[in-house]
Amino acid sequence: MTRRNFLTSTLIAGFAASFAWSPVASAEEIQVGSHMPLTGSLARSGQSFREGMLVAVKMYNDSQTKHQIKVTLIDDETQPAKAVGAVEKLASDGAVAILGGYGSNIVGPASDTANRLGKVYITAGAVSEELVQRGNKNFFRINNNAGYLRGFEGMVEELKAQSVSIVASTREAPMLLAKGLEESLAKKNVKVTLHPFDPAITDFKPIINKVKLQDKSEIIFMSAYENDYVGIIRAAKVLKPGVKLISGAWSLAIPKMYQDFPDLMQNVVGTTPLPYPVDMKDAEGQAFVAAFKTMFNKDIDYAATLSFVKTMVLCEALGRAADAGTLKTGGLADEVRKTKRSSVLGPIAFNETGDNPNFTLAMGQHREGKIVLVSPAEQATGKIAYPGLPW
Amino acid sequence: MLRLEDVTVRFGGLVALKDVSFAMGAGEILGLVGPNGAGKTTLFNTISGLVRPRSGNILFEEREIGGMALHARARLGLGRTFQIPQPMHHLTVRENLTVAQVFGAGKSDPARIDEILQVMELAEHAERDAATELALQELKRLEIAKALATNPRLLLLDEVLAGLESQAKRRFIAKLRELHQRYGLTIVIVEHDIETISTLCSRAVVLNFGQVIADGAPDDVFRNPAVVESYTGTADA
Amino acid sequence: MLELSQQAIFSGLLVGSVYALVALGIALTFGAMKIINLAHGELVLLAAYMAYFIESRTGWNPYAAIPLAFAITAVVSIAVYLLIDRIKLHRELNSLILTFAIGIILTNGILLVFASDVRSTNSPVLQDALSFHTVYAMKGELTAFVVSLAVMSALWWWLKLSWYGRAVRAVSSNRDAAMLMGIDPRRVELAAFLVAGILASVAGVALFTMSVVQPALGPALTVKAFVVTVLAGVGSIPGVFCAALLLGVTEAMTVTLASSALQELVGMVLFLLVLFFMPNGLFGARARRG
Amino acid sequence: MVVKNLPGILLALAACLIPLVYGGNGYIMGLMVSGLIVAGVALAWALLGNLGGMVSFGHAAFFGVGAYASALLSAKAGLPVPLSLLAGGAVAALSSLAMLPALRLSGPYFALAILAYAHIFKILATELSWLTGGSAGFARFPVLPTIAGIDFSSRIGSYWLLVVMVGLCLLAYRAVKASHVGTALRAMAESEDATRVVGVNATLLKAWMLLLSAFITGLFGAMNAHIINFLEPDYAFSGTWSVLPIIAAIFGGYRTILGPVAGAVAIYLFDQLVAKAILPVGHQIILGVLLAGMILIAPNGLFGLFGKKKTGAAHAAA
Repeated sequence: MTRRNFLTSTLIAGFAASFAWSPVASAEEIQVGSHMPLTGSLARSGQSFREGMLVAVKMYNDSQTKHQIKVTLIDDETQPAKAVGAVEKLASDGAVAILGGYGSNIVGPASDTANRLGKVYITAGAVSEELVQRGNKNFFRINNNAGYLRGFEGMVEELKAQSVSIVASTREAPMLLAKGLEESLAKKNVKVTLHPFDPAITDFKPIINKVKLQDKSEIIFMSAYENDYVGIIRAAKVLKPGVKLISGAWSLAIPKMYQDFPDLMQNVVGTTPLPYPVDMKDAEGQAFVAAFKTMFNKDIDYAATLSFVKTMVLCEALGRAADAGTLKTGGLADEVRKTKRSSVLGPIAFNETGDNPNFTLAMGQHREGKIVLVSPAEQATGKIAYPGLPW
Repeated sequence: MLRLEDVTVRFGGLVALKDVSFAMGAGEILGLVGPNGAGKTTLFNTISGLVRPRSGNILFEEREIGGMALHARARLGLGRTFQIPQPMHHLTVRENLTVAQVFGAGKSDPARIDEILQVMELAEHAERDAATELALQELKRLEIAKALATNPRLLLLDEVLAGLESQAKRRFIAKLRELHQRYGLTIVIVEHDIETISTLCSRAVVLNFGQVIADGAPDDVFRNPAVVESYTGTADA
Repeated sequence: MLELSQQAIFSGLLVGSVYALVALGIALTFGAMKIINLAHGELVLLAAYMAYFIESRTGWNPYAAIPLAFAITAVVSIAVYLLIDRIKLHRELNSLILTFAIGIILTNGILLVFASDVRSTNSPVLQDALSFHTVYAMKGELTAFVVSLAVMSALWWWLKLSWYGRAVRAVSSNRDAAMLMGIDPRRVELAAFLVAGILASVAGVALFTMSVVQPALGPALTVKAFVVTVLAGVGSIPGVFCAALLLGVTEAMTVTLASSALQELVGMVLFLLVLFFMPNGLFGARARRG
Repeated sequence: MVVKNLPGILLALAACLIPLVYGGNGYIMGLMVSGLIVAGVALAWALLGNLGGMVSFGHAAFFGVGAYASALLSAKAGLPVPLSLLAGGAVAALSSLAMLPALRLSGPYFALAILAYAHIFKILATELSWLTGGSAGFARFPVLPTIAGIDFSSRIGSYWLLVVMVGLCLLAYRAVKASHVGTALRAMAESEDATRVVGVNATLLKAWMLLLSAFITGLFGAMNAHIINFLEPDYAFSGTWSVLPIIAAIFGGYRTILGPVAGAVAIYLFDQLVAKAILPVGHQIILGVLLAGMILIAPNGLFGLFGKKKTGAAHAAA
């Protein structure tokens, strides 16, 4: 093994490789690159992304015989410079498109690089508005801030709540969502109070006490991450503010949170595409759940689902472009743009900026280890417990 | 040249100098004497800026310098030596003088450095590492050389003659006279040996317990009963 | 507003007591050896993960983990001391970098063993709420406060009365003089690190019961503890305790009166102001100017 | 002369050879570019440590300030990128003026005071969202330009630009070290009073070193910003920018001029190509072991050992 080969092979996640090197002889092989945060601060999401992507690639390759898609995955370590390096390496190794990573600050520069190299870049983990305002014609994304926003907003409307307290981490994505909600809920005459907090703080009692004594809101919305959720709910459990519901954004309405912190999660509501135990209504969703179970021996989660959908969308566009013979001549971006399909995340279609304006998430409520979809009404699998609190 | 007015220095509760006052004119060589612990080195530290006085004024050429930083006083023309030589580490003898000249005198003049090296009999050691490769007497001469390189008008010498046997001491006294002449210096020298003070200095100031107990011509001063008592008293103790 | 402030002060005091436990470990080793142990936060974190290990395996109360936590932190703390002791040149700064490196090793070691998931106690007893009139706390927090106070009193008493305490003080004021008095400074320094290990083990378990831990937390703990020692001015246990409570309350009041996003800012600014303008700290007696 | 400059010549040669061998490999070139960014910061860190006698744990402060200053000036004030890079360095130097009070503190306190500044700057960058975009980040600013047909935004282009910049900074460092100021600073490390008493304004010289170090760090922070083209406070002021340079400089030998630069590139490549392959999660543990080992066994760095044997040139390493 030459040194370069050694280096290269060690950088490619072994799992991806095992799929990559079992092509059907007659099929045309299409090379796709991917960078994801397998290590670093977003590693948990990155690992789920990887799993969802691998399932999608396998399902696509098994579903037809004309094209075989081969994915090469590089760990970007949750660092922008490494993601940029990864995109360059993948492009120079012949990838025709990039399946993107997680976090706007990483996806931003990585997709810039992909654009400069003329490669299509698709992601499901970057919600910053800046990304779709760059005029990058090769950039596509499945989810966006607006989708999370609509999910929660819809629930507030259904519950006819008059006041919301938002407790938001000053990190990028949480703040973006919090600011968006503050604005849009205010337009609907809901009283909103925003409490930004530094990610370093751990004692949330002073904030919750403000909610309790000053805001007197009906709903607490947490725009933050796992460790913050635990601290906030615990503080709320102690102070028992007179709210009717505790809710939050990503990584909250997931089974693992209930497994780790059963005392805190009961009745807590978070954004989620799916109930738990998973109950898929369409065939693709059922196949996804089954394949995921076979490959990883566990249930699908939210990030894996996002990644699955984005990968499926790209695979199908790749197939169409290859059929049309435009893959080498820059036709891929047009084919992605033509996407119009339903998915486990709802309808997918891209506008001219590459955004998916249809993206909306449902709200799910923790109930005795299960997650019940409680909003919007048409997707609900159960009635919301409202008022419903962990205490 | 130099005037001290009621200078008082305290370290915590300890009074190291109490209301010290004296003045000296340009060109004088003043001997500063007193038993160990009388405050002679503290006085030097106060004049050169290592120690801040609690109260009182220090005037150098009619300019108040009591609040000035150490380096600023050096640049005004105030040079000093340390009783325990403090060469600049990691520098050769020549570099020691160059740094002193560049920063203390504000110019670079290699010819003058060579001259000082000659005068202080350090020329053959010029390229040695100052901190590790010099003998004690060479280090003491380097102390003076460094001070000279800053182009001082007032030079404070702290026991530069200590440890010399009598012939060498006579030679060194002649050397100091030569420097005094050649560079137009005003000198304050701390020295224990009464004879040295008498031959070298035009005036002596005696400190005891941080206070000036006598000030005048050396021969008069050493006949002063208070001075005699302070010395013999210490010697007996 | 009054009620808000009451709760903020109360919360701040509870949090401050754990700051104090962490800070005391740093202050102790600094006092004995003039060395800032930048791995101390990781030591505390290590103890917290021991508490998690015991609780998740056995379902016992996390405080039952203190013996195990102490065994581990003591071993690591002594190892840190022995390594520092090998440094001969520029000890002050090189030991800073060395303990910083040990911190990196511990953080990543914890990450490798326990993964990056957030952990906290699941004990219902500790999570229960308690209220006194208008102020509220989790039982875990109150327990931590009481434990912290008890440990600090014990340490204060020990340092004041025991032979070792006097020796520590002698060594920290003048190493050479202490040697002349027949005190072996190395034994005293070792003892200081050992006691710092005890403090870290208690602090870690307390932290686990009242807050959330994750592998990346170590440096933040160290920095916070260092801020406390600077505010206190190295010198006395009551000083450290007061400074820690002051920091805790200041932070909580910042959250209440201004924005919680500014909490860290206020702590840091306070730190710098004391560092620049009160070289002896708020309660201490020793200078740190160069 | 040639023998004395041998390590430098070898490094320069290696810098020229790498694009010839790996020029087509975007990944390796990307690693080199990142490695050179770290090298620039490590150089600046070592300059402050070696000449100024001050160890800093917060160079991320200057890195972030330089990055934001250059990005904002080029995007909002329309400053051409080459000028905004320099302005980034200048603003970082300006920001270091706020740290002047810290110069009076002794070693460990200075190190940690600078860390506090890095924290404060990061929080300010988050809070001043009208200017910096806050935590949502800031993306729309120009990339490195194309000048005289050379596209500096390409990997090869940025590589050469960085090589030249690191080279110039090395020369500047060497010039300062060889000057009277450098001599005085060398003396100051262990004989501060003796140096001050001959007229050296110790605080002023240290302040100049801090300023210079901040300028260089800011410059490389600005470079990195225009290469990555996305800024957010967590990234721009990330502790990585304080930690990696320390490891690199200690590894290479922070008392030498070339050591930190060689150390940075070596450490970065090692971490990415070897350590990461052995331990995908937590591979920084290897860097920690390396750093601890270096401090214990060879506090003057590998380059320090090497340099000493080669030249016998002496006391800078004390």
